[in-house]
Amino acid sequence: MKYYSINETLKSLFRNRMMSLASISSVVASLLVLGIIMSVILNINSFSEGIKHQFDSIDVYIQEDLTKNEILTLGESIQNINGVHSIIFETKDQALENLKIDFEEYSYLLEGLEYNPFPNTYIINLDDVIYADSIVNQLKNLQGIEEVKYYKDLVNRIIDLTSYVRNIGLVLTLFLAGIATFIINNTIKLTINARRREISIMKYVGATSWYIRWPFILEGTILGLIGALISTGIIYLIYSYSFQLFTSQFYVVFAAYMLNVKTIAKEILALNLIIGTGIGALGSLVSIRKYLNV
Amino acid sequence: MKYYSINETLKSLFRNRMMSLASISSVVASLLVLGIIMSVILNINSFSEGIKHQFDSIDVYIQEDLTKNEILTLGESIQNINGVHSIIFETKDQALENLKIDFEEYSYLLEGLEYNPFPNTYIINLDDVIYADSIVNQLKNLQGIEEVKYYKDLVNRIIDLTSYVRNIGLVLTLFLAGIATFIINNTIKLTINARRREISIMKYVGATSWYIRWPFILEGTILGLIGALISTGIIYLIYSYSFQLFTSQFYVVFAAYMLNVKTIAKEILALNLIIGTGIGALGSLVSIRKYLNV
Amino acid sequence: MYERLENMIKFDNVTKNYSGGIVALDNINIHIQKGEFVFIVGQSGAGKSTFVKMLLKEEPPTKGEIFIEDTKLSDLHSRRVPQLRRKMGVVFQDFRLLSKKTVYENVAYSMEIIGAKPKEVRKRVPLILSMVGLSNRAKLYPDQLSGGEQQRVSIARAMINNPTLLVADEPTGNLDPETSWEIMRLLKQFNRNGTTIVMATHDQNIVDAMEMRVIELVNGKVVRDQAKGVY
Amino acid sequence: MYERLENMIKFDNVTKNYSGGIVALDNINIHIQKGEFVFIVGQSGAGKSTFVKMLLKEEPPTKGEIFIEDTKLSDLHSRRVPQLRRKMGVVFQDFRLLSKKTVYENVAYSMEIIGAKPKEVRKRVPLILSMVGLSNRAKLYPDQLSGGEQQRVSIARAMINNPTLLVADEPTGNLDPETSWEIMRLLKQFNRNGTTIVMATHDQNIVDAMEMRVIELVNGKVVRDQAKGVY
Ligand SMILES: Nc1ncnc2c1ncn2[C@@H]1O[C@H](COP(=O)(O)OP(=O)(O)OP(=O)(O)O)[C@@H](O)[C@H]1O
Ligand SMILES: Nc1ncnc2c1ncn2[C@@H]1O[C@H](COP(=O)(O)OP(=O)(O)OP(=O)(O)O)[C@@H](O)[C@H]1O
Ligand SMILES: [Mg+2]
Ligand SMILES: [Mg+2]
Repeated sequence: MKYYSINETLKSLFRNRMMSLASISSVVASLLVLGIIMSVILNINSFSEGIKHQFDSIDVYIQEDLTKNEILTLGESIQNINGVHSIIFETKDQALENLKIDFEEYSYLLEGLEYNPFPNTYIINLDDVIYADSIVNQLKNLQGIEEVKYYKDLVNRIIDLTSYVRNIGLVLTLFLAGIATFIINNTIKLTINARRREISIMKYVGATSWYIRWPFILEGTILGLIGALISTGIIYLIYSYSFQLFTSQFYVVFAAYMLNVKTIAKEILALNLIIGTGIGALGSLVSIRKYLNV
Repeated sequence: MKYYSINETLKSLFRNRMMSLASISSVVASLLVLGIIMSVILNINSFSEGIKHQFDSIDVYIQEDLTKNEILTLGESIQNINGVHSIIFETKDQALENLKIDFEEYSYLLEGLEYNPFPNTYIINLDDVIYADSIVNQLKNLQGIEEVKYYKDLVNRIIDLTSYVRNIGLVLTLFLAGIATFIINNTIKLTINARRREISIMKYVGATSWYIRWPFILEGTILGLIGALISTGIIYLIYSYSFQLFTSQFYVVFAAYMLNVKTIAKEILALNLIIGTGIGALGSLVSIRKYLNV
Repeated sequence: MYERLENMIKFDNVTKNYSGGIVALDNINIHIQKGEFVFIVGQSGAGKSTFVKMLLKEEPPTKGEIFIEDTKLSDLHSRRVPQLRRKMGVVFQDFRLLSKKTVYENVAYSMEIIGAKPKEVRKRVPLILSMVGLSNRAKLYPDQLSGGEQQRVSIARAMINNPTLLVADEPTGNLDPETSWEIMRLLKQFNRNGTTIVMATHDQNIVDAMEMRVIELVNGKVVRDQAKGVY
Repeated sequence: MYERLENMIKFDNVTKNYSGGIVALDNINIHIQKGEFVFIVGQSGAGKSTFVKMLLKEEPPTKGEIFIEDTKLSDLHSRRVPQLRRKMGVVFQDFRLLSKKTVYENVAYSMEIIGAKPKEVRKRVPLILSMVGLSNRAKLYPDQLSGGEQQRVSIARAMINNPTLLVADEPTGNLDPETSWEIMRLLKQFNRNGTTIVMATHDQNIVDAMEMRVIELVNGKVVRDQAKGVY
């Protein structure tokens, strides 16, 4: 069997250049959509994950009568619980001050207080919100704790929200990947259909099906590859630009959670290569089929 | 000139049915992406608008020494300010109660209070947040007001957020509409390219360019129209299903702001028809051009 | 019978070069009067089809001028080219049939483009199809026809509008002698009714028997132009 | 000279019907031995090309069996069809050249598919192109060729692999008499070297001069099968 060089394939792509250009640009267009939407989704995910982490803490109120040593021992026990990432000790005075800062406008209310009603507190940072319930349960077994404060409802809601965002995002990504696949495949079908006469002639002069297929598969792969690279490149540029815009100018809140361009580009390049070259090759393989039966 | 019946056009679409099917499905695929993303964007917009409305109120603290009548007169004056939608009167006792409910966990703090530090309050609902500044200014001229509480920063941030969401949404929609246009145009280019021999023959036997163009434009329009209708139909089904899922089962928070299917479907149908049939017709017109020069 | 001599076709120092140094026509000077019947003969690659392409303004000459009924083709605006082509009926060497139209529709199309009434079309198309012996193939598509049948569809299409000029490039190349003669009889009849006929051909027997004007091309040059000539 | 008689082609009660009640071949029985030179003649639409298509397994017969070198075509798995076609060289009536390949590449392709060495290809292709008189057209694409030149490319391609069976459908339809005779000389030489040749043609002069076996088809039926026949 003849050896199909890249050179030969490029020659054929050039001779059918109108078709090649149209195919590549359809590949680029559909992967561009996928990539852009995916980077928005990844950022929304990252944003909602970030928000979640602001709430994934448990406050442990310490009994009034504990000695300094007992408090330290308690701290160590807490630290040993599975899923606890780190703990912070907050004295009752700090707590009151913080409240005054948080609710600035009502601070005059707090001035009227006769005593500091706050307890000393350990604030637990979690490895992940999913450990919260188990940690709360284990805390119950420890001595010296007055009360465990955990904003279960709020945190649950936020977990709901993030998983909702993630699910919608996943569904959208899958949907778009499906559409991109479909459009790329369709485009390849059209280009191969335009060459059906050529294919049938090859068959009539005695070429085997595989001998005919290989160059088409190679061409499809290269079309897909070029399309994937171009679209990733474009996304890289757009994303770098947006990233700079957001981080340097406004919406600093969001920018703090914005994924950097390398992270995004890597994910998208992988996906684009898989879809672009994969469908380029597979689409050619499948589309050529019906024209080989002559 | 011969009268091109729909019948003739359908005949031609049928004779080139492989091409027709591929074109229609590419139209459907790209409009589907546009439609789905648009409905997500429209809903995020609606959600953020909804959130905004929860904060677009101004609290007016009334001086301690006003009589009941004076309070009523003040209320009328406020009501007359441009941009005020409605006002609610909240007594100082209600205010304390509300605070106790809002900050349930600190309610024991409030039990320690010697007197009720809250004033009587008018809560103003705005027609739109944009009136907030002008209303605050006009309130300054009124008698009997102790203080005007308006969470300017927060509201501004939320306005920022919503406009940010709206802008990103708009850019995405335009981008996707552009891509859809591009892909549809590309597909039409490929189908017309496959018929270039046919077109040149028509030219060789003496048909004028317009005589050749019309049927192709008509075919393109019908392909686009069919594609637009199918994609809108699919979006209608997916959206109805999602709507039901969200409103009946979970995420009631979001569902409250979810646009109903009719609103969405109308917008998307309009856009799809414009892009689908428009590009179907225009794309044919433009693509056929270069094959007519023989 | 007295005939006024009117120019139908005039080639004025026409040269056609293709890229790669190929000279397809080399300084051609030809006058063809209205009502003539002219054979263009010559070896494969001599330039016969290029001559036909020039007439149709399918390709522009590299040098020289072509006139059809005193219209200078190089001055003809591209929007007027369809008018030029409608005046001629052309049988192409490669047939050029519309593959997505039936035999009937292919022939009818040429009538429709000049605005013929549907009634007229329905009357005339079956008539001409029966003249070329294809009545029972009207509903088939070109790729369902034999080579000779496709050629005859092409001939029918060229004749359908009673053109003043009929250009036929190798119209009997795929036909058996008997069918060829039938076609020649049709062409002769057309010619008698006033149609100018230019026919490129390789068919020695036909050229010899018809005793018409013969123009011979060799390597793009006219080497012979003979009234009542032979192949 | 003593020749062992071996079956090359055998048609056994072969009938081919197309939709619409068209009978292209009607109960054909033909034996062609190895080394024969056979003309298939008949009017346009008589079934000559259909006969060729059957040999290639391009279309299956409606009834009957076809054998090539004792291989029953209906038993031939579709994966083995390329092997069948490589054994034959075929000149198609509509040429069937690859439009995106040059003349050289079109001919070379047929060598490449059978796994010929590049060196072999580079030697043999120019040789055969010069035999059909196309050395100076090697780099052109089919649509840059004259009708006769395309036909000669098709002939060169059919001959390139020295096939044991050469099937030519109207191989001189677009050629002038001189070039036609050159092609016939080539075919004769091939035949002398042992290649079986089946040629569908309308060219009366050629058939009459060659004095080979002639099979005449009328409406899909064999009406004549004559050794050293005339048209
Ligand atoms: N587009 C083109 N590019 C390059 N060369 C061309 C092109 N078209 C035609 N030629 C060359 O011009 C020459 C004349 O071609 P033409 O088709 O006029 O020959 P012809 O007399 O009709 O021959 P035939 O009898 O074989 O049909 C040929 O040698 C051909 O190779
Ligand atoms: N796919 C098809 N569908 C219907 N009819 C067909 C088809 N292919 C061929 N025919 C018919 O079969 C008959 C025989 O065709 P064939 O091509 O064998 O003729 P031929 O002898 O080669 O004629 P020619 O000399 O004109 O090439 C013709 O009348 C043709 O119309
Ligand atoms: Mg020619
Ligand atoms: Mg035939």
